Amino acid sequence: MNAADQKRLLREMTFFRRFEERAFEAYMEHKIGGFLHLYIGQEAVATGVLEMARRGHDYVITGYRDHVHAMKAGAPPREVMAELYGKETGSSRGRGGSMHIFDPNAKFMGGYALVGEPFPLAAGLALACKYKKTDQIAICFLGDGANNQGTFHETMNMASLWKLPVLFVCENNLYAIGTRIDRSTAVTDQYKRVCGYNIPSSQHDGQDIEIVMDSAKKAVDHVRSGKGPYFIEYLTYRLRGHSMSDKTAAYRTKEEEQQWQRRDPLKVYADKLKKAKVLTDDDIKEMEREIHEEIENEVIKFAENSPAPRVEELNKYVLDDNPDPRWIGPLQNTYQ
Amino acid sequence: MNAADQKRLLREMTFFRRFEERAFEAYMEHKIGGFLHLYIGQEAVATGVLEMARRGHDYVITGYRDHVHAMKAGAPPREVMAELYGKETGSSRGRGGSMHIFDPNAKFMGGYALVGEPFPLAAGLALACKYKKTDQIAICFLGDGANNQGTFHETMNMASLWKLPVLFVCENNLYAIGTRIDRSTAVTDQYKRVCGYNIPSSQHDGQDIEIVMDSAKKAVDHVRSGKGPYFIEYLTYRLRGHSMSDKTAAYRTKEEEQQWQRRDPLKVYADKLKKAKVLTDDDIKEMEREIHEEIENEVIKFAENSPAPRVEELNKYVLDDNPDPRWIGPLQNTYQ
Amino acid sequence: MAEMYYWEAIRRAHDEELANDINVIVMGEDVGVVGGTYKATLGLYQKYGENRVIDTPISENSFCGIGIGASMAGLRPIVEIMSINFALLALDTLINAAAKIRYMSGGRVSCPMVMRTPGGTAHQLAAQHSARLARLFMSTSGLRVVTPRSPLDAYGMLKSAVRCNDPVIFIEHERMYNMREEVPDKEFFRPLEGAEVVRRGTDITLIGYNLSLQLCLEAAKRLEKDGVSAEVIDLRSLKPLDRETIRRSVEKTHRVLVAEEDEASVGVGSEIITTVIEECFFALDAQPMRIHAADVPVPYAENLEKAAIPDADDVYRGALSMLGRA
Amino acid sequence: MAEMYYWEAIRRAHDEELANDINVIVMGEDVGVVGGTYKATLGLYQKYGENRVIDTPISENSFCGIGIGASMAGLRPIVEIMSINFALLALDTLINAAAKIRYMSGGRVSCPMVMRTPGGTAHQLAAQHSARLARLFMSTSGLRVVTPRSPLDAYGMLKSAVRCNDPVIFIEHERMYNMREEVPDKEFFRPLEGAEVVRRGTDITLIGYNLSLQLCLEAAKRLEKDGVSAEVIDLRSLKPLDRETIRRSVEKTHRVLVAEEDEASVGVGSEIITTVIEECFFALDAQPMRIHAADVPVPYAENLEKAAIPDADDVYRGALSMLGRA
Ligand SMILES: Cc1ncc(C[n+]2csc(CCOP(=O)(O)OP(=O)(O)O)c2C)c(N)n1
Ligand SMILES: Cc1ncc(C[n+]2csc(CCOP(=O)(O)OP(=O)(O)O)c2C)c(N)n1
Ligand SMILES: [Mg+2]
Ligand SMILES: [Mg+2]
Repeated sequence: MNAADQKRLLREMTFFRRFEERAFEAYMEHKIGGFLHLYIGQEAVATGVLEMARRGHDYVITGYRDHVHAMKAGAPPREVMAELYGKETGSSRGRGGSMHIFDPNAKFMGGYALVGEPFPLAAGLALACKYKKTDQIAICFLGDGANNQGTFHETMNMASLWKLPVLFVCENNLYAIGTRIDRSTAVTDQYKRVCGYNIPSSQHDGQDIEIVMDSAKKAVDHVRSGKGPYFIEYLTYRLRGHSMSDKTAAYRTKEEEQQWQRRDPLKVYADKLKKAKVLTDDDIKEMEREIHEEIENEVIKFAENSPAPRVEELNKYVLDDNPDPRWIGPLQNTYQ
Repeated sequence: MNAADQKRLLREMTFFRRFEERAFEAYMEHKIGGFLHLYIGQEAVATGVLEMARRGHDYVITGYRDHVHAMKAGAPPREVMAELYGKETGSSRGRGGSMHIFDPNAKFMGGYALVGEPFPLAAGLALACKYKKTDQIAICFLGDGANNQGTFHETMNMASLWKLPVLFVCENNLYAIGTRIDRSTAVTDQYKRVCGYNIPSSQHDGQDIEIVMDSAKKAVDHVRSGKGPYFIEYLTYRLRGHSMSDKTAAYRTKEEEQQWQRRDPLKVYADKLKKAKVLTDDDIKEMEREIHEEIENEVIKFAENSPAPRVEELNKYVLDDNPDPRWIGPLQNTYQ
Repeated sequence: MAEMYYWEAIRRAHDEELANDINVIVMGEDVGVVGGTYKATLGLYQKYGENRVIDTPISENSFCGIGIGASMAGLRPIVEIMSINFALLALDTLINAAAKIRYMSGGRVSCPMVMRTPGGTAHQLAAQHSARLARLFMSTSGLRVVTPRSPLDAYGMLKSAVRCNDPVIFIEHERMYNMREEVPDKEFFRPLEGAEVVRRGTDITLIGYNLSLQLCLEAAKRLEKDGVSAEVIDLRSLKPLDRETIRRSVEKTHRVLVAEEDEASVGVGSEIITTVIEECFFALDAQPMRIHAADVPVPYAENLEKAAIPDADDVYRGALSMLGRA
Repeated sequence: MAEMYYWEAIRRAHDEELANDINVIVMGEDVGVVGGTYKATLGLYQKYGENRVIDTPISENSFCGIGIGASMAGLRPIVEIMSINFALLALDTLINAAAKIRYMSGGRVSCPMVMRTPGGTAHQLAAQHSARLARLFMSTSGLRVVTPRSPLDAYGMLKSAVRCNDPVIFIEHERMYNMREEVPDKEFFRPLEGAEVVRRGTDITLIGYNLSLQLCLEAAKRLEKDGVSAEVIDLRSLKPLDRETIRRSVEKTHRVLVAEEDEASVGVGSEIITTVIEECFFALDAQPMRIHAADVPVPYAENLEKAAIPDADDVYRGALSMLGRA
């Protein structure tokens, strides 16, 4: 990989981090409501995997911890922030919020709050790709906890049986809210859980973006070549609480958190690039300054200044707002 | 095994076969309604496995193809037949019918029409056994098709994680109604599908009752010893259609059916016992005669002569019919 | 123009829509090789191939989810759930996902798919195979819920359902597949929305849908002999509901009875009665009535099942009593 | 006697029932080590151990099924589903199994278990985390459905639910966990059945449950200032429903308004209005009214959410208009 790409990737990850930290602030100021699940500490996974996908071409889908996935897939950050603010200019027109970012232009298909629900949807997107014989694939991100949902089993079976072009990316951050993985799961190595479906799989470090990219490339190539699904697991860690109100002290130790802090993907990559003389501390400072400006001037300002949805449009988007009367009617009773 | 036991087992299987054939006749005479799923061809599995369990002590649960399981677990045949007739004397007081045989005296806990539903119920029965520190186990029978339901995955994971004393018995008869196993399932060897749960498993011939018993004994011992669940698969075949209206010609060949006819468990065992000189053709004739008498004189007569449920009791059994007013009330409003 | 069974009408709609649009696919348990438990897709696997008529494993939540995902990417799946009882396994994808995706994406993503399923009691199928459940979908915004009363409507409405851009829950009935009716040979469509006045009358309005509509029609015939002129309305679309047609009829007859095969509590009947109350309370000359099943899980025994489920006689007698003639 | 939060009342009931009966166990996601998302089981894992307070994987259908199976073998599980939205995943075991096992076994097997879950909109949780769904359970025979309005009732009803021999769906509300009320120190029970007249009045009957009962109470206070005497009924038990208490009240006030937080279509409101129509149609002086949410998936944006969900002002204005004073 060339230095320009390396710098860009570090910048992207840093941007995502600052974006979410800024969202956290806005949440504290009550400008954002609902749940807000931050991806802080896991950025290398989505950034690295989607770097290997075709932007705006391959389908991407995930759970509620979806800001970074959406942006890396191509959703404009200011629209994602506007969505968190519940604005009409948001990715989902303010209707979805943090957990439901959608951007079909970027082929980012959500954003779901129900753990395990994206599995079959992803397989369905992949089925359409295969059916239409495009060379698109579907990429489905999901947590270690989600893999305990029945849809995991059902979908793995069908995806394998029908050789669907779908890549399942397990972000194993060791916890499902406050439940440590070994307290919920008989076989904790997630990549081993697909052995009953004839799906190839592998496990990798999720904190070093270049390791992520290397492994993801192989997986993406496998899937795109028509060989069927692939299941890839990344070991990672969420450095913050599950959502805003979660206190991690109830279920994990300070030591464990510190250990993973040392493997913060931003730090890991910055150290690597500095060591390789790709960039200096000053470059990083400059980059941070630029990102700060961009977030404040383009992202936040846009979100702040955008209008809220119009209450008169509450009933819009429930069903097709301009249906074809041939199919919908209503039926005319000759009756008076 | 001694000759007396061998003869008894052949007699039991034969009884079950004649019982179901007789039920088929009664169905044709419109004395039985609803669905009627016959176990014909698979008798060695339930008979052999439950021979290794403790009757009236271990819990047994299965799907809709449940007559033989219920009887071998200890439900009186005449009550099972009365249930098929929809009579008040039936196992389920005529409320359940063929798919919902219940007999708590025999610890036979149903009888479910929803494919995959018994998995978690079985694990729950096992959880209670473990919790109460009895030496009971739960035995759950299910089909190859049922294993595609999400509850399979969810339950296997919890059963293993919590080391529940539950034995899963997969009756792999190669079809789920009209869908051949390789058309629905990525990995067709069912015992391989539990590899992701750290549950020991094995696959056996299901047409030779002595093979069934040998393998079931090991599995039962494993489960009873506190080592957690076990998953055992038997290869078997349903010789009739899925239910009364099913025509097998649409999805399987005459040759395949004939091949399995030759491995009919009654024939396999009778041949074996004859060869070992445990019994003769005359003994078999006599046994058949006795069974015929028993079915006509005790089973069918009982079912025929029993009263239908009283329509006045339609609303019975919806909720506890004699609830404790301390918990139920109703609340008295001081209000007039 | 030929007589057609209900199942044949459904099958024909599938066939034509598969032929018309390459984006239409069919999925479900046993819909392929054997052509469907109720023959709704008979021969279509052989005609259109395994990529278009797909036998699925027994995984209701996920094969519905796959249908939904495929619809988000431009296909138009018709997903069959073999019996509405099994739909309880698929409500996460149907209600949490399909019904809400358009809304929560701000209209940017839609799910043009049809979920077809037979709901209703048949002959002694007992508690786990007798669910009716139309109410459950009818209470969910973001879905269309239709339930055709006859082969003609079934054909024309299924075709419309496939073409419309919303998720459509299409409810059939096990005891109606062998109903016959003349259906024109030339292609036609029936609109998804709108209740239909299927019989004119002046003394009382009987409202039903699906099988309960047949009970209303039968009762109306008997009432006629008693000199009572009953108007009969087929709801057809449970969601959205055609409040206007209901109102107009009740304003004319001043009496209304709703028949449904389901239990009363929070049922279609309660919604229709409440709708009448909201639309034309002061037009009523008598207390509205609902005819419904007993509030019990459906029993197996023939006599109990019969007692639990309403029939035409219940509708007839209900109407007479409302008219003060029983 | 001390003031207690709603969540504390729930927690106390758990604690006492765990102490009282060794057959009581608790299961659910995060109910153990962290003590529950809403603290309903705080400290109980530490007190009673991991065999009695069990953290489950994210497998709603099956951990409910395990609870049901355990109840069939004599345990009395209290199963928590973290949010009622997720209950859509567990309806097969809850509705097809728990609700029907007693009936289809002819009364020979029962499922004495409690499924607790918060239902309702909170603050901008959007479409997939704002389900209310009480209607869905209320329409299912074989279940008891209760929904306590206050810490006192929550404590006393949960204790009764644990002891009763039926499957009980126990519906809480996210926006009520921090409600406070005095609760006696001495153990007591509150019956599962029976609606309660929580405020006497003569001019109009306001009916609610759970959070919507609070809206009715608030509206009643405001109405009082306008010289309107509103009677307020807390349904408490949605199934079975106390038709008698409703009838008596409406026969006195001649006017009825039902408030619910859910969408209108086939909702609790439609059932209550239909009940009123069946019980005392001729006692009515005005058209009954239901106050309910908009017929849309719940939107995220604050202003839209507010517009979608009814508040006390809606109840107040509805009542005034019914009285011809708006
Ligand atoms: C069906 C369902 N059950 C439960 C929840 C509550 N819940 C939200 S996130 C979560 C944990 C998920 O863990 P994991 O899949 O590991 O993802 P992570 O949050 O660690 O990224 C749970 C239990 C939910 N949203 N949906
Ligand atoms: C949840 C659910 N889905 C579908 C069905 C319809 N159905 C009944 S039996 C059956 C096939 C089950 O096959 P298998 O588990 O192999 O058992 P077998 O009938 O072969 O004994 C199907 C699809 C059902 N009863 N329940
Ligand atoms: Mg996790
Ligand atoms: Mg099978």
